Amino acid sequence: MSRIGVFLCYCGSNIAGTVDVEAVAEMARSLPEVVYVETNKYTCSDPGQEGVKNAIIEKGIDRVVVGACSPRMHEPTWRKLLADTPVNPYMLEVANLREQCSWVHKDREVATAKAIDLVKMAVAKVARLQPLHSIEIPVHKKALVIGGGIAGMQTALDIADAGFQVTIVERETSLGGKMVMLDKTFPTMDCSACICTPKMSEVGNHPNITVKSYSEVENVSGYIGNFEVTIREKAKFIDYNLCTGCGACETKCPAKVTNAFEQGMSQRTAIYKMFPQAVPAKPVIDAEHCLKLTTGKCGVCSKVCPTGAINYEDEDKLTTETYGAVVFATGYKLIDWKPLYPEYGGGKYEDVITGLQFERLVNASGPTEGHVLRPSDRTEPKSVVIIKCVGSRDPNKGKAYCSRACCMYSAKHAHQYLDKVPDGKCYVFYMDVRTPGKGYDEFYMNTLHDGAQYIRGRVSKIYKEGDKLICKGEDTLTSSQVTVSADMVVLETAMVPADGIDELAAKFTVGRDADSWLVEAHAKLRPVETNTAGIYLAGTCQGPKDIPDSVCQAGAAASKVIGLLNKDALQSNPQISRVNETLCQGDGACVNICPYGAISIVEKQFRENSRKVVRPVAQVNPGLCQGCGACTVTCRAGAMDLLGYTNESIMREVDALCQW
Amino acid sequence: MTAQDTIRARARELLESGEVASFVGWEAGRFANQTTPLIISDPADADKLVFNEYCVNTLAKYVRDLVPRGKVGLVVRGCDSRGIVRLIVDQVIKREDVYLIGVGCPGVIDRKSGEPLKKCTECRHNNPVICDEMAGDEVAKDAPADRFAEVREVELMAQPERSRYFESIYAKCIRCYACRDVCPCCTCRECFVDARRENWVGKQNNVAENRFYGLTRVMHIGDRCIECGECERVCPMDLPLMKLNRKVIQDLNDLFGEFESSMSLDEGPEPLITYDLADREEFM
Amino acid sequence: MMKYAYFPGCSANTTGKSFTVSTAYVAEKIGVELVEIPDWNCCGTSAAALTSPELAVALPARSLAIADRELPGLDVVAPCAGCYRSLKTSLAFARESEENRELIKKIINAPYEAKADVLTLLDVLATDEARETIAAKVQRKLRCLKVACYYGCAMVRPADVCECDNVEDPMEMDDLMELIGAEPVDWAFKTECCGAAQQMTIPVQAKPMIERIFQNAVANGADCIVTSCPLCMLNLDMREAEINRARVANGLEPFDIPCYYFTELIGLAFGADPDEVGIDIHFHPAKTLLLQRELDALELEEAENIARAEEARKKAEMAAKIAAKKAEKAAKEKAAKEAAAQAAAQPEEGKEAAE
Amino acid sequence: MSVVETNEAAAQVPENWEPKIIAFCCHWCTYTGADLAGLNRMNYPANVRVLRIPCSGRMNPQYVIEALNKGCDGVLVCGCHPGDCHYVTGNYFARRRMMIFKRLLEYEGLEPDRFQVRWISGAEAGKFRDTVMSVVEQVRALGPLNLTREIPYFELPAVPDGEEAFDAVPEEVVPEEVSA
Repeated sequence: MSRIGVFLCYCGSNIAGTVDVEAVAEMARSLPEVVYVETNKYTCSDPGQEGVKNAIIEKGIDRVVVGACSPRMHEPTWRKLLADTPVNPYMLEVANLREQCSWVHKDREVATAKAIDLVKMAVAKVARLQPLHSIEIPVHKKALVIGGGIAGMQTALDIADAGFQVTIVERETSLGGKMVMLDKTFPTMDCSACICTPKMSEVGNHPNITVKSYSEVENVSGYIGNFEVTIREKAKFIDYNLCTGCGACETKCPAKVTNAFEQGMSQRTAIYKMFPQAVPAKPVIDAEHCLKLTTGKCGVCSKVCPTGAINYEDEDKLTTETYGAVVFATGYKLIDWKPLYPEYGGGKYEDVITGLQFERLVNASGPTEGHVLRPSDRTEPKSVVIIKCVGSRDPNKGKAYCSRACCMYSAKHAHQYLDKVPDGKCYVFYMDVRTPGKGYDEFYMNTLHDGAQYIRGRVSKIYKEGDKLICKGEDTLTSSQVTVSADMVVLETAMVPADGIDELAAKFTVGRDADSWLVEAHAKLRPVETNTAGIYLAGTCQGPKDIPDSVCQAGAAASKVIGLLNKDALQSNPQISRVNETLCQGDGACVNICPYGAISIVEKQFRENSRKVVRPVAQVNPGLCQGCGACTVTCRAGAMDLLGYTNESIMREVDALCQW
Repeated sequence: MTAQDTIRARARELLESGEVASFVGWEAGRFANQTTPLIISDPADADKLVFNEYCVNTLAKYVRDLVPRGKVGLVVRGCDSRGIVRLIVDQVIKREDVYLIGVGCPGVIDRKSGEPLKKCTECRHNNPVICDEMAGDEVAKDAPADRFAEVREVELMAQPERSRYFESIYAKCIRCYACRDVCPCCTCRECFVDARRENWVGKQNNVAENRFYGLTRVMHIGDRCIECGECERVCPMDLPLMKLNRKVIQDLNDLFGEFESSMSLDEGPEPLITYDLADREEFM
Repeated sequence: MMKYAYFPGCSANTTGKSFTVSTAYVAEKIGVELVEIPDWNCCGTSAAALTSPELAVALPARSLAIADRELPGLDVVAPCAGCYRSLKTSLAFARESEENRELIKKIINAPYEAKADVLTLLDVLATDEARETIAAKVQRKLRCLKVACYYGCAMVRPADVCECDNVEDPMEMDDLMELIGAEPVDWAFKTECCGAAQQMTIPVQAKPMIERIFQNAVANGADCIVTSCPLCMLNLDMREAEINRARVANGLEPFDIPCYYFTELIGLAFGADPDEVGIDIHFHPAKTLLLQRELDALELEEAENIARAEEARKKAEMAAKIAAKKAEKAAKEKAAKEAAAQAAAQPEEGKEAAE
Repeated sequence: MSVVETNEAAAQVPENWEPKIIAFCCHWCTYTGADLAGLNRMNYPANVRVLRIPCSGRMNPQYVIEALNKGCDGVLVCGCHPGDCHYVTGNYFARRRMMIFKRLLEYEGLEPDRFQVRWISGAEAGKFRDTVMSVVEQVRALGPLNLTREIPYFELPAVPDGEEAFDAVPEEVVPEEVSA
């Protein structure tokens, strides 16, 4: 038999103005198991709270109903109050007499009747609640950053500067991401490499940062404060302790491979550094193309290596470590426009290039040493067409969203082209020009002054006649058809999430939207957190962004991580799912439905009918479970129940209500 | 060799070699048009096994209680095999717990009427969906009767009529739980109706509690039902239970795409424990 | 034997006569039986949709329903691209839902279950079976003829209705042309609109659409345009002279690029006389080019024959030389061997003698 | 429902009858929206009592059956809009389950308006009020639910296609006893 105390609040006249609180109290006294009822002008005030405490001690109350404002307002207050009393903070139910009763009804009689029901429901529920206890979750003071682009590097630096250990996992052979491929950055036209490479070396040299290049996340388990992550470091075939990065091997390697860093516009060797300023500044061997590794013949690099660092026997290495927090900074790639836009030649024409290819073409360290030369015949294009929104804002063919950065970098491309080819003509086909940013619109205006011709409309077809690319399109401002004969066409293609994001996010149970961008916990108020506690987002993995926005978000994610790692332990939410192992059949329907991967099926030994039986049962990870209760509904036997909102307590509430 | 001969021979071999501890099939009943399920563990009993058009019982559920005593051999038709798939997917037994002798089944005959049993005229899978070996050939499938015809019939009734119709069903139900006991989807360690939990489900036999049982039963098995029709066949009050199961199955098919439960061991999650972002939206 | 229900369309016996004649010729040669749908009616083309969307789906459905009923089990072939698009659109609509079929049934007042598929003539001729037969029946390869295969807009669009996976660059006709020895050129206007619908109403916009097609074909080295749509054919063939007049007035070179139906060329390859497959009734003179290319092909063949003979002669010469060299070498070796044997025998003899 | 029956039902409505409706609301969206309606002093009928659950994914169909069995005239289930679930996917599962369950209840003869599901966000106080008002009005128009609880003493109509239980073996099938 429980001893329930009911505390009803007047809330000045907020509740008492419409609800006859004393009548409610009178009714409450008649309810079974209620041993004490008190009304108060302001229960949440200091004297009000003191009164509750005293009553609990004096009357030997073991569970509490508060009839006052919404639990969303003061439930934490009451829990805190109960923590100082013998009553467990979770032996509490709040009847919402203000927001959902007195404030929305005018008729005193009706409102009082409803208040009575709400208190009845609360009493019915509280009578069968069980005491719940938080557990302490230790926090491993180490962070993992996935992705070594500008967002990942910035996050790592900020966390490391705060004194915590950080590991960066980078899939490519060097840090730098997309930013280091760019030539200049808008709107200031800083050289991208000049501002990115110092960050790379700062990361590479930071005492608190471990860079795992050419590595990927293999496996994850655990939860906030305790993510156990296995990282696969792909075989580099080079002993980095011996290698000095002299580059002798690269000059002698006979194999030639298309250079992905230069967007396929030049060739590299099979033993290679991604680019000269790579961090780590040491090469790897591309096992797919190395003659020694594929045919067994060659071995030139090991002959020329002065330190004997080459090891053809090298294998992938797996390491497992525990991290307190994880930051996704996995970035983006450009959409593969070729299958989507056959009307642009679908890749048939060599001189129809992407924006990233153009970046390499104008880059002084790129394949043409900064001269704008079209790929097909290495001549200087005298007219260039830039097409924006290729794959963006095009739900029929590509993506419905705006890729955000393209308006600015297409203006930059136009500006750069006109700068390098003063007698050239540049036409930009656009849908809208969106330049909301500091100095952005000024930059766009300058490009117009440079002489770029902006034509509002899409290009419907690109075809070749002679050595000219004919672009047919519409000028929607004059409603006329336009045909431009160009030497080169630059497609400003949409950003899409990096390859493999679906698998990676699934490992961490991070949500993705329909386009596979990672989903933040709240679009406005929790933009860098995810719905899985302890996992944060930085940069374009969350959606298209430019560099300043990525860096901004990286800093925000870092501050969240620092806040978490500063704690020694976390208090878990005790209102989570619990398995009744006697009833659990282990069929795993709950595993399927859990959005957090908090439930697993384990084989356990039981003694049943005087026999030892091993059978599968569900197990809830208290660090991962957030208490949504979706699993409880899938459990036909009712083996899974949600503490604080048990099947029984909800049924009791329904029954209490039906007696009205 | 007839399928029955093969079954007998193989059952004897399996029991003799010790590969299975028990074997489940049918034996002849008192009358020629009658059979009962038979569980044997002595190879000498193998000749009692029969297989004919009166084998009305579906065997899968018997396996559950036999598995703790060792591997079970059993004869499976389409319905039995889907029951076995269900039990395996629901982790009640493991695949290696059973040895399945498949047999094609053209449908069985109702002993009372001499007509094919209703569940068989609607059957879409005459041959086993899994088995270790086949006794005899697969049978060709006749076009089955429209399994949703009875659902549509009810849907065409006016609302008050439907309400009275189901009320009459619930009033007639005696809560014997035969439908549950025979169902291969009902494998909870403790059924919710047996649970002694306050406010969970009442034990009274009245329309309200019977409705609670009936509706909950359908929600529990709807997306896993193998449509063997046994619940309806065993009901001593002859309640048309498949009208409820099939309603859910029909809606699942209509709303979330073609789906038949328990057709293979590696099929994806059932429709109610998964979702699609593009699901129909009716609740805006 | 391949058998299809045949929907001729209203151009069949008027502007598209050549297409009908050549289709019949080719079909007969390769053993494709085309059974005309009894009492078929106009497909409605783009005009019906302007009147009412229901009419646009019901008109073609009536003919399809007759085909289903009278010619059960046969798929429907519509050679005209416009007919094909109308029929296909109606079919897609009917297959979409039960309600749609009910609507159609109500309008056409006849049973209709949308059973038969709708095919283009290209679909029919591009099957492996048909291609094999075509390859076997070719008597005269149309060598030296550079063709720009022009599919037109209606056969591929809307892409989801026409189940076309390569709207910009279809290849079925190109493959057929290769099969009969012609050289398809890679060009950019395979499925571009020829502006047929607007030629009367907005000629200022529509004329350049034709001109661009000719221009791109010529720029990519084509001798002629090969089409599968009677309306495209009419439009291009009939208006070439008009466009040339305008070009000459503007000081531009006129085009001389005849147009053919792909069936006409296949017929020619099968050994037909041009008049037999309807090439005599084109607007733009169409026979000269064929004769010229036939001549070119013969000359080419002659040159090839000479080259081949020369090659064979050289080969024989070389072979003879090699044989001579080999014989010489063998003789030398033999002589050397004999000499060695003699030398070996001699000392023995000497030894013997010495003893 | 035929006109005659409607009149009959209306005739049975007791005087001063008020519909009883229970609303299961998810804590993060609809409960918040209901609070906001209070904060804005919106006015709506008091016939609805809100029962807080953490997520619409927690909504077990059994609660609905219980409520209807025990005398509620209508049930409303509310959650976050799809895509906005605080627990990421809870309402997607709820959407499927409730769609099936609603169809099942209607199949068994429940009027569609008596069981409704709505997505109401934390900002949609107005939608919460409008939904409550419309549900109350719809249920009021339907009258009391009065599901049969006890097995009636009078004769119920026979289950249409159910044969009599325990009937004898029909004559035309001649049972042949198997010789032992």
